Amino acid sequence: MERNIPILATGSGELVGWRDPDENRAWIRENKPRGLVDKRMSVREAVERFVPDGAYLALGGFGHIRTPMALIYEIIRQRRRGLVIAGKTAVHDIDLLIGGGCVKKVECAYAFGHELRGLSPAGRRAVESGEVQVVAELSNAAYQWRFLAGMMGVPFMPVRNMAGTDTFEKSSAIQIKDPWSGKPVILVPAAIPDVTLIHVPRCDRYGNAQIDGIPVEDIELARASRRVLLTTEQIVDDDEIRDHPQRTDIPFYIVDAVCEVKYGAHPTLMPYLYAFDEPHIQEWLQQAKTPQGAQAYLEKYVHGTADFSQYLELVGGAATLKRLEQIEQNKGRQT
Amino acid sequence: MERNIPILATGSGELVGWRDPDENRAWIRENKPRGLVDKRMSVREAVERFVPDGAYLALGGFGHIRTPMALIYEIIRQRRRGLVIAGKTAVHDIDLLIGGGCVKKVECAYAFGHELRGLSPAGRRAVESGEVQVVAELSNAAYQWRFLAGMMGVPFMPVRNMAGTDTFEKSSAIQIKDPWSGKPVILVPAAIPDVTLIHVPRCDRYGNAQIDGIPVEDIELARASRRVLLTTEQIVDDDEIRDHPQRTDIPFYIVDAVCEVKYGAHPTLMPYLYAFDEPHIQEWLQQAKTPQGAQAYLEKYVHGTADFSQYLELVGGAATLKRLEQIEQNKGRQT
Amino acid sequence: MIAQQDSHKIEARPFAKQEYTQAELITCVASRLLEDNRSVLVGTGLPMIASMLAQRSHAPNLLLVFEAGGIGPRIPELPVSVGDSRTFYKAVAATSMHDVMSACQAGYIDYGFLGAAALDAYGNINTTVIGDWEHPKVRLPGSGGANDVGSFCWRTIFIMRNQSTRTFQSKLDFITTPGWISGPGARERSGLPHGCGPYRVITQLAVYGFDEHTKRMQVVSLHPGVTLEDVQANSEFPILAPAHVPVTEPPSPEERRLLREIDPRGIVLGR
Amino acid sequence: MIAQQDSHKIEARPFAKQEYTQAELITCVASRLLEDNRSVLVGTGLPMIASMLAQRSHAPNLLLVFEAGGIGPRIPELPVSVGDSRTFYKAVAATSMHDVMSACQAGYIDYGFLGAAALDAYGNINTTVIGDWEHPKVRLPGSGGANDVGSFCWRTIFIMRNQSTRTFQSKLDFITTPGWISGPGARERSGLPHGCGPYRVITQLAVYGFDEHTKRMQVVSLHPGVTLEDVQANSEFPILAPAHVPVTEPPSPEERRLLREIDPRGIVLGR
Repeated sequence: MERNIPILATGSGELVGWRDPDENRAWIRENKPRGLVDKRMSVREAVERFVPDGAYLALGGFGHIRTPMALIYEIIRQRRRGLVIAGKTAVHDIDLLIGGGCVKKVECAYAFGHELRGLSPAGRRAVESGEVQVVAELSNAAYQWRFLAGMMGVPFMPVRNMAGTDTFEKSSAIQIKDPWSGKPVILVPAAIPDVTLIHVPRCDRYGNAQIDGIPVEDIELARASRRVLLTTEQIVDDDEIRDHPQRTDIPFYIVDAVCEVKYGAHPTLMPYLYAFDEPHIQEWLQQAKTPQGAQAYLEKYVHGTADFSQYLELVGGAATLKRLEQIEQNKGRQT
Repeated sequence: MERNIPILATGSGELVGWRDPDENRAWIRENKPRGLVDKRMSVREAVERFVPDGAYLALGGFGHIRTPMALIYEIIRQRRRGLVIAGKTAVHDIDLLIGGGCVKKVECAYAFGHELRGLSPAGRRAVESGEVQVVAELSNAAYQWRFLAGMMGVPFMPVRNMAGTDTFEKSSAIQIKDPWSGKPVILVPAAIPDVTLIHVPRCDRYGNAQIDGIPVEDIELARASRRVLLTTEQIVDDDEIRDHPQRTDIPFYIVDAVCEVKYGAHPTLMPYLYAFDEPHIQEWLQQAKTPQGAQAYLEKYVHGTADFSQYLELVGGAATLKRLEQIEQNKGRQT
Repeated sequence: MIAQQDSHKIEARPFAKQEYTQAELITCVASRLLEDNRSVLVGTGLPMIASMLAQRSHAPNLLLVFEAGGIGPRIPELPVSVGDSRTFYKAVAATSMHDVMSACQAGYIDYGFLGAAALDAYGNINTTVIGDWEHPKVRLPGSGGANDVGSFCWRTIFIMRNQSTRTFQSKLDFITTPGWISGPGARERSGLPHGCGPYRVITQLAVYGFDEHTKRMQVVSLHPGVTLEDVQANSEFPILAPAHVPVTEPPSPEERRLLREIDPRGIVLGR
Repeated sequence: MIAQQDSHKIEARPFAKQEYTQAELITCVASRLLEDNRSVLVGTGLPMIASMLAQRSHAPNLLLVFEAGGIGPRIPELPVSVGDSRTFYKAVAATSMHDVMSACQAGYIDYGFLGAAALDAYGNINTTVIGDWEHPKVRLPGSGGANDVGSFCWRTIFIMRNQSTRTFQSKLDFITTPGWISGPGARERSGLPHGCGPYRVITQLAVYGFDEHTKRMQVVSLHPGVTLEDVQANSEFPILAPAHVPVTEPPSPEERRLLREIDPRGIVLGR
């Protein structure tokens, strides 16, 4: 074997969220709870305590699926500024945060789009005007594996995508010669979000959380993050969690706050529980076409409401929510 | 960033089971089934078709837990020779294979021991006499992460253990300077077993398998392996698997053979189903103290039986198995 | 997610005098490319419908995989996101992006679908930005899973419903996802997995493949009523063509019946 | 698994005229080291009992983690393997080695237990081979999870029930698992995580720590009736000692009662 491994190429993107593994180990030792502590608190308190201006923030779920909306609205309500967002299939979440003026930078795997629903007016406008800066590019898989490296406490993860593209050139990755195969391989740096927000169907007061359906990348993302704030449809007794320990996707020592918020993913889809609120999503997409419209939406639904329960009343309350439950639950989907 | 990454140290252990990721991708494209194919077959046929002499073999489960004994006995019965064993908490499994004369080389994280039950007479004797060669050392976590790299189709995985020890020196890993932190970091090469044997509580005819309790490292190991042979307590209809898709630990396209073998982990423990057969394990440990004793055991229980059902009769049949079920199931353990 | 930025602009534009729509034709062509007993990483929109059509016609044992974690579902109705609950309904596994992307990287996935704002002669695509990256004219969503599909899947199929000189570009503003990059061997030299890459491009005008020797785009078949001149007039780069160019087989009545079954409300296909 | 090769040699050797056994004393000492609201990676045997004792006395909120995937169980009875069903009975999570070892590597685990065939003055241990690696006199099981424990856990506690010149060695035949390697800064220079390492060694004779300046073993307390001469006579390497050496606190009646509750049949503790 040779004495040196050549570095073949270096991405020019900004290095977002990387931390020295030893520095992060020391932080974890000092700051993460290893005992069972009751972490129940209000969404307001969770955001006040754990989401500072300028934080590197990641959002759980996927696009319009299981998005932690109650926490997102609260961040807007508390007028956080200068956030750096992990654009890992960031869709409705990032669009509202940008509309709310909370965001300064984005590292982009997928953002500024709503899948089939089209582009994001608010997000696009902010980037095109320079209000929000995209500081690096990468792919969905590459972002996920940045979190895997963060979870594992290692400085990087080898990947075989992105080579030969501007996506790599604008990433924070490097390409080296694999010492075994002699072929080029890319190393993506670990990513350690300051704060991650995740909405789950159930957890206990300590934060032992179970997700129904696909966890997407929340297993790795949560473990990679310094602070993890959970909203949950329901807080259950820990005996209920312990009856099915294999179903636990996020263990308590990863978690910093537990907020019970039924319908906390509205207007996004909560698998097995409630469907997208399509008219409400469309209302945002229409309103967001102009800065004034976006502001009007936020004034009405976020700043104009004291908390998520007032918001739920405003979007139609029990009748709307019942309808969304019926759509999702009557389609013959299993639990 | 510098132009080169220094290689700081290189382990002298034999490189076991590494394959060029592209060569393995091509093999997978050609050989792994992507359609639902009925893979049910007898244990005899599975071993005949998929376990050649000299194969690099890994065993699922952990020590005396969920060990794929029916397949192991069959390999001994068919007198396979020259196997290279992944010593990833290899306990009763490897001890019998060594006793049966099937093994030539071992890469060792943990082998030749039975945890609290003591050292393995057969395994130790074979290594000390030179009959079996230990070709490399590593740790449990490092082996697991070799499989993670294999599963991911990347050539290596960074780790932060093993540094400063003879375990590293006798491994196939290398140590480089991390380009981000500037600190030393170890790269373990991917491992791709030729064949992996796993015992599960249930799967369908296509190989969609669910494990109850801890999967240990079987999720990564199965995905890293070229051939995966499953024994299962029960073959269920695929509708039953599809009712709980989140419980699937091993999807069908990873699997090559499905063999229904109730009590297929005997005399090891099958979580929630049956306990260790402690007297039988002790019988092996006593007999294995001499080469003659080990041969007598194998003549009686393996070569002297045509298949696993005859073996089960010989170890006490229904009465023994009922007792083991009661021990495991009456201790108040949950499903 | 698989970038499908164009697929929201869904219009029901029937071909002149023909009974089928553009969307139907494209979907049928895509569907026929998918062989039985193979796997496909599915996006929303037309790729989803094409995959379901393949399953209901010639490829009942086609494995559908979604990047967010759904594997082998029995799709009850059209998903609107590659992560929504329909993508893991009665699935053989509901797992993670790590698991699915690892399977892709390891070589388990045969087909992948991509759409794009723009594409070049080598099948490289741009879904990131129009104009300068630092100061974009139009900011698009970025790679999503597109770079992963283009890097990992054995055969990538592009669906571009709006072929024009604006979308078939000589030089992309940004290469989000690798096609054949700059020609034969370029993928391998760059470090991408060997032996995989762009396979077909399906537009409203024609079906394209890539020349074996140059890896540049060439016509495979022209849709009914379309000429080579039409094709070339709607591309900034020259498109190769063999001596004899066949006509794309239109959707059969059975295919159209199945399409209506799959998308009864015309959500994606229009009507 | 955590190497505990010595722990199968279980004998009930009561100390002269004392009511408690060696095993009980060692277990109680180990238990008292475990602080509440911390986490411990648990092996079978004495470490298991020590951790359970800590939970039932001063550290009810101690988190027990098993390398095979069990996290925070309510142990119904003594497990015989770190993977058996008792290690994830009513656990908060039943997960994988990847998950647990990642948590260790990331810094979530405070304590780890190790046993060994031999140990040196820096707390390096050998569980791989006696004699030459290529041609061993005695082949031992290898690292198992020991190297992982010794590399990742913030504080490693060693239990060695058979301290002698054969087990406390000047030079190990094989360094399986890192202690302080060769002194201050050696772990960091070698590439191991910073700020963690050997914490205590508990034998049948005494409790040891490591000198801050040299990282060599030094006496923390002598078990009742044991002298510094006894300690030194049972070690190949010199053992440091402070001016005043306290006597190890014997098991209290309450601790002994709890031990009988935890291991009623004396499977590990003997009787």
